[in-house]
Amino acid sequence: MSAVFEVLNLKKAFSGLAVTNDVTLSMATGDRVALIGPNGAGKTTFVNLVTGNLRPDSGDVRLNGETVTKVDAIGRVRRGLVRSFQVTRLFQEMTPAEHVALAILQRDGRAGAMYGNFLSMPDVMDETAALLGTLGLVHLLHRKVSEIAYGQQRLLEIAVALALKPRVLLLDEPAAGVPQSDTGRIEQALAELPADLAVLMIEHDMDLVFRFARRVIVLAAGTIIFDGLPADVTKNAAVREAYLGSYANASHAA
Amino acid sequence: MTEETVAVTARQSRSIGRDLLGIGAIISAAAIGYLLFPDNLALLTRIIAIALLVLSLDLVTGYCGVATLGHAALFGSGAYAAGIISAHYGIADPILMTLAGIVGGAAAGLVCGVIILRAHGLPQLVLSIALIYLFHEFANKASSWTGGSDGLSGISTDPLLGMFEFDLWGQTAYFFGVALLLAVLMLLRVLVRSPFGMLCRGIKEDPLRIIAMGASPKTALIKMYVISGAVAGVGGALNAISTQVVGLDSLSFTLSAESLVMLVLGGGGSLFGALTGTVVFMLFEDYVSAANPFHWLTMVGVLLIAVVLFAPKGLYGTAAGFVACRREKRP
Amino acid sequence: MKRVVIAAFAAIIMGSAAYADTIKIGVVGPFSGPFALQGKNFKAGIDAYMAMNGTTVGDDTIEVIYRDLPAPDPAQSKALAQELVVKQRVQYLTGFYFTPDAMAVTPILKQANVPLVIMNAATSAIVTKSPFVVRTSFTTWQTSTPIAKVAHDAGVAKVISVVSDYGPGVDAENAFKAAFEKEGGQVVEAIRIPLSTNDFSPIMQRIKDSGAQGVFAFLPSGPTTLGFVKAYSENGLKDAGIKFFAPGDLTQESDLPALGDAALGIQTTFHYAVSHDSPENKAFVEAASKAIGSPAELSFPSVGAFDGMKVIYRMIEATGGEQDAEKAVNAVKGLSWTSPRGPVSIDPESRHITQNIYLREVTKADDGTYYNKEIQTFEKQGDPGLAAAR
Amino acid sequence: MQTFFSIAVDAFAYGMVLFVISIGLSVTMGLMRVVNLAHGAFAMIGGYIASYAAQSLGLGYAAAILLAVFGTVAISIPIERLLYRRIYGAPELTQVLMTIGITFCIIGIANYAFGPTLKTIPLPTALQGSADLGFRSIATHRIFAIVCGLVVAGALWYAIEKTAFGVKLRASVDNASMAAALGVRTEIIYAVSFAVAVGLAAFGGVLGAELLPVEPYYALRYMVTFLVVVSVGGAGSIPGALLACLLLGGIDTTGRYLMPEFGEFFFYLAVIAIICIFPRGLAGRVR
Repeated sequence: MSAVFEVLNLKKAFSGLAVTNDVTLSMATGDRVALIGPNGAGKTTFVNLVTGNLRPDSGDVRLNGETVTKVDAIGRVRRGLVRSFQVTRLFQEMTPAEHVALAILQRDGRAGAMYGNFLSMPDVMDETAALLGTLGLVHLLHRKVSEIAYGQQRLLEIAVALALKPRVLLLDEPAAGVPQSDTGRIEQALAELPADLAVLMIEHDMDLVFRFARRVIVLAAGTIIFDGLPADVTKNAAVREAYLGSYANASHAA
Repeated sequence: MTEETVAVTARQSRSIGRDLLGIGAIISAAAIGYLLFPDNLALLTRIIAIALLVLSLDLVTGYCGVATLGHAALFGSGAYAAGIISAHYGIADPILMTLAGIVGGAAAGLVCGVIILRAHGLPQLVLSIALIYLFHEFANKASSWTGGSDGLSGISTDPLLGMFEFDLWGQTAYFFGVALLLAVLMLLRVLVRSPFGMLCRGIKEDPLRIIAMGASPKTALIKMYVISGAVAGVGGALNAISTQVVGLDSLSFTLSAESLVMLVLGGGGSLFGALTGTVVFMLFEDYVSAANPFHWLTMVGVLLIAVVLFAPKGLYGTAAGFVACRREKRP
Repeated sequence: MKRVVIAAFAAIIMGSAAYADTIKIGVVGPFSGPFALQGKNFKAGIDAYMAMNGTTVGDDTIEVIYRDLPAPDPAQSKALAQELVVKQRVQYLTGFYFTPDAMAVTPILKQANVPLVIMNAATSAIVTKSPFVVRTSFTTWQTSTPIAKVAHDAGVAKVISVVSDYGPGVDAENAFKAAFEKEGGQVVEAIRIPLSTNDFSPIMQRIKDSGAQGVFAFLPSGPTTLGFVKAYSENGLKDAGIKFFAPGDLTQESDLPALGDAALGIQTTFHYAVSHDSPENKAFVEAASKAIGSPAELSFPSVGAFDGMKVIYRMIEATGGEQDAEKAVNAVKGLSWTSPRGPVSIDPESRHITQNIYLREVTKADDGTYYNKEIQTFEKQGDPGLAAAR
Repeated sequence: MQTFFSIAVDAFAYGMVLFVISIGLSVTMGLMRVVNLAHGAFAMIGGYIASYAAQSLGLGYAAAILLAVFGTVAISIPIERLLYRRIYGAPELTQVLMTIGITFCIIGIANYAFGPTLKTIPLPTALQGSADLGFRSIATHRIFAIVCGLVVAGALWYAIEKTAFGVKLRASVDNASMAAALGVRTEIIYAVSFAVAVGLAAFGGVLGAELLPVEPYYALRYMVTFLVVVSVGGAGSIPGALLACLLLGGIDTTGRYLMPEFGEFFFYLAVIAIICIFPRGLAGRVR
């Protein structure tokens, strides 16, 4: 199967310190990959390099076989690489319906239209309602985001990303900060993600990783130290060292 | 019919209802103004022209979050464009002059937008200040075209539609102004509710999120700047047509700052907030400056401080919030 | 019912005609803002005239309505004038400190049937814009022309001109240049500086480097003048013997205490000095000082306002209180009288005031105050600016 | 060559005067995050107090400066407590509205109390006249202004970078709630910083009065200049403000010497160019 998303020998250093060091990985349509790693492993930098918010020192990023290293963040989104944010970045004064509709209109190249209202565009409204329906948010269609619960905001993040119909979806800690009681809904949403989508999830919560991922990549000190099946990850010596080492230190400090 | 579509239809009819209410409110305000001050239509016409400027500022500041103290550049360019085609080329038809104002304002909007959007926050404010001074200085230098500091005089205006003279009593100018304001307002209502308007509100709240959606905040803002320029240009043209003179003050920092004060006073991010701010500020200024021409500035200062202390979202914003709050509480 | 309507109608018609017992005069000027001092002087001149000549003309009571226009703003000026004419029903418009404001009003005079008496605005061309304009102040050409002769007589052959880059500044430059070259002198350089200039040291350096023996300057009165004059003495130009020539705007009386010793010896030409020695001026200064409150604030716009009121009173007399702009203006064409500034007359053709221009020198009085001492008189000067424009 | 030195001297002197007046604004805007358009108004109050003290009370120059600084701070305390405290952390435009309102009120009061004429602050004989630099002369009070500017810059830099107060101030600015949790009394820190900024404004107002004369519209007339200088330097940075003052003073002075009729163009084009290249100001901190 051909790779829909590839990272080749990606390198980035901040004032001499290599934060992403020669990372190479490849994903195919339908992949469910979790990227994990201890604090400071360089996950955030990696995400920013992939989305185009940072320029790598060397290496390439490819989407559908096209090299997009020199393409800016907007261009990558338009080519099907979409991300969600670790801390929700939603428009507090706008409604879930507006969020999703805006994403749909933008995807279809209609967000620049200076007349008309999405409320009176049946196709947009239907798709919005359907998408929010699958995530169980349809009753909140017209509430302000600032008035809805955090767990629901996280779901809305996913909805906005899905509305863009991505080929590759980067989920940055989709369940971060959500109370335990609400994570079920999010897990369900993750399980129901479309099959024609490659998903790379950055996550801390190992329970979630094991339930969701069919492949796990471990990043430590900017390098990939493990790339394989979830079942094998805990047995790997390098991973144990990277994690337990840091936890041991942490518990000493505490 | 599903539950959702019922809700949507209800929503739409409510917003159309609000539109009609707004238009009705403006027409009745225009009528009341006409009846209350039948012999001070010049002031009312001027309020309309400035209201167009403040509306235009609202588009970039209230809806898109751009901080600018140089917005009169757009208004003044419109005024000079309308004035110059009349004074130098003898094109005296008010509608053509308005069109010239729109073109002039939009062109200035493009220039300002491209430059101002290069920075954010305080540096952005300062860029806008530098720009308005450049525009002002340029108009001062190009005195063979603009009349320099003496002002551009010699503007003549044909009767509107060949029938209505722009005369001393200013009725034609007033009704022309009201018509322009209504037309602009209706178009802007459509614009701010359109997908593009929604995109701009998104940019105001979080440009990075918009980028993550694959849209370019900069392109959208420049488009908005051009539209804003066209609106300000209508105001400038109205000013040129009704007063038959254009002065350097129409490209001044003072006018820019005043329009920003009016916008914040009324409450940015809503078209009626912009209108409220303009009308309240100009009428207040007119009243206190006539009552005490020597020390009225202090009164204006007190008004501004009072608004910040007691109506922090602006007059219209606070009033609308109050009404919404009451409605929520009602079972 | 019908009778009531007719009665009301008749009352309106009669009210607006011969039985008018209150005649309103609308004054537009800078009563607040950076130029408030000049507006205050308008009011002082008007109050002084009414205190000395009464508030009635014939059976008619005079009422003055003030409107504030803090900075040049022609659109606002026109709106105010319209309001005064249409709503307040003023029969006379007057005041106007800035040229663009006055220019903006000229198109409505004919339709409004209202004369405009300009108390300050000093660009020559205003009077040509409408036959209903009369000016009782001065023009920049009028006050800047004689100083060229003064410079020439002082043995100065090369002069550098420094003016603020706006209408009156350009007028002053042109006036001086025309007159000085006619005298046989040479203007080696003509510099126009932005109105907002704060630091004049580089300009002074430039003056020094130009090799001129004298400098002709025009700046609006206020902070810039102060900066310029101080820089002139601090940068050693005064000591280097570079002579300073200017029209009197630069040394207006209200700025002299601030200018202090830096201004001593500066020679300017102008139409009015508060120190002018005549019984008319003595009476005027007394009344105007009382009106303005603080005598140190008294300056030239007050006399323009005083004479403006004189002209308006004459107009009211001539028309018997009826609104007839043409008759009113015709009545003052050629009118001559002795103003606090000296003998003056209204030129019948241009409707601008013909007056003496005085050469004055800033001098320290015995009590330590500074004043403009008149040392030479150029009699019956008209406005050379109009001829130059043609 | 002589022309070059001559311009350089003028530029340096003008830049330093600008620096003394605007540095207080850099403190309020950069460190306290308040767009304080009333800064000029406080400088003006300082000027009026000094003028009154020197002219009517007959005090000496040094005493007049001291009275101006402390008098202005005393006047500003109730204003800070009643008004400014409400706009810390408020949106920029709200701050603009409030501080413009305060400026209007102060102008109106000054106009009413002191009249519209120019006020001067008589210089002591030691500062009158001019000093000879060999190739040209320069007014003595300008040399005094340069020295004062350097002293103020050094003292402020020391206070912010090297003292305990400076550490607390920077901590409060970066994260007010964190600083409060660590026991820093942010309210007091803010009040003191505000007083220092106002005191500097008053000091600058007095010192710069020879160049920017005191009159009621002082507060609005020079507001833009102060704002521009501070933003170009990068709000909150002492070296940035110094650099901006010298750079803009240099451009302004050179422009006025070489092509006075296009002086404004040079100045504002330079401002636009600098901000386009350094969108956070010359020494702006990345936020």
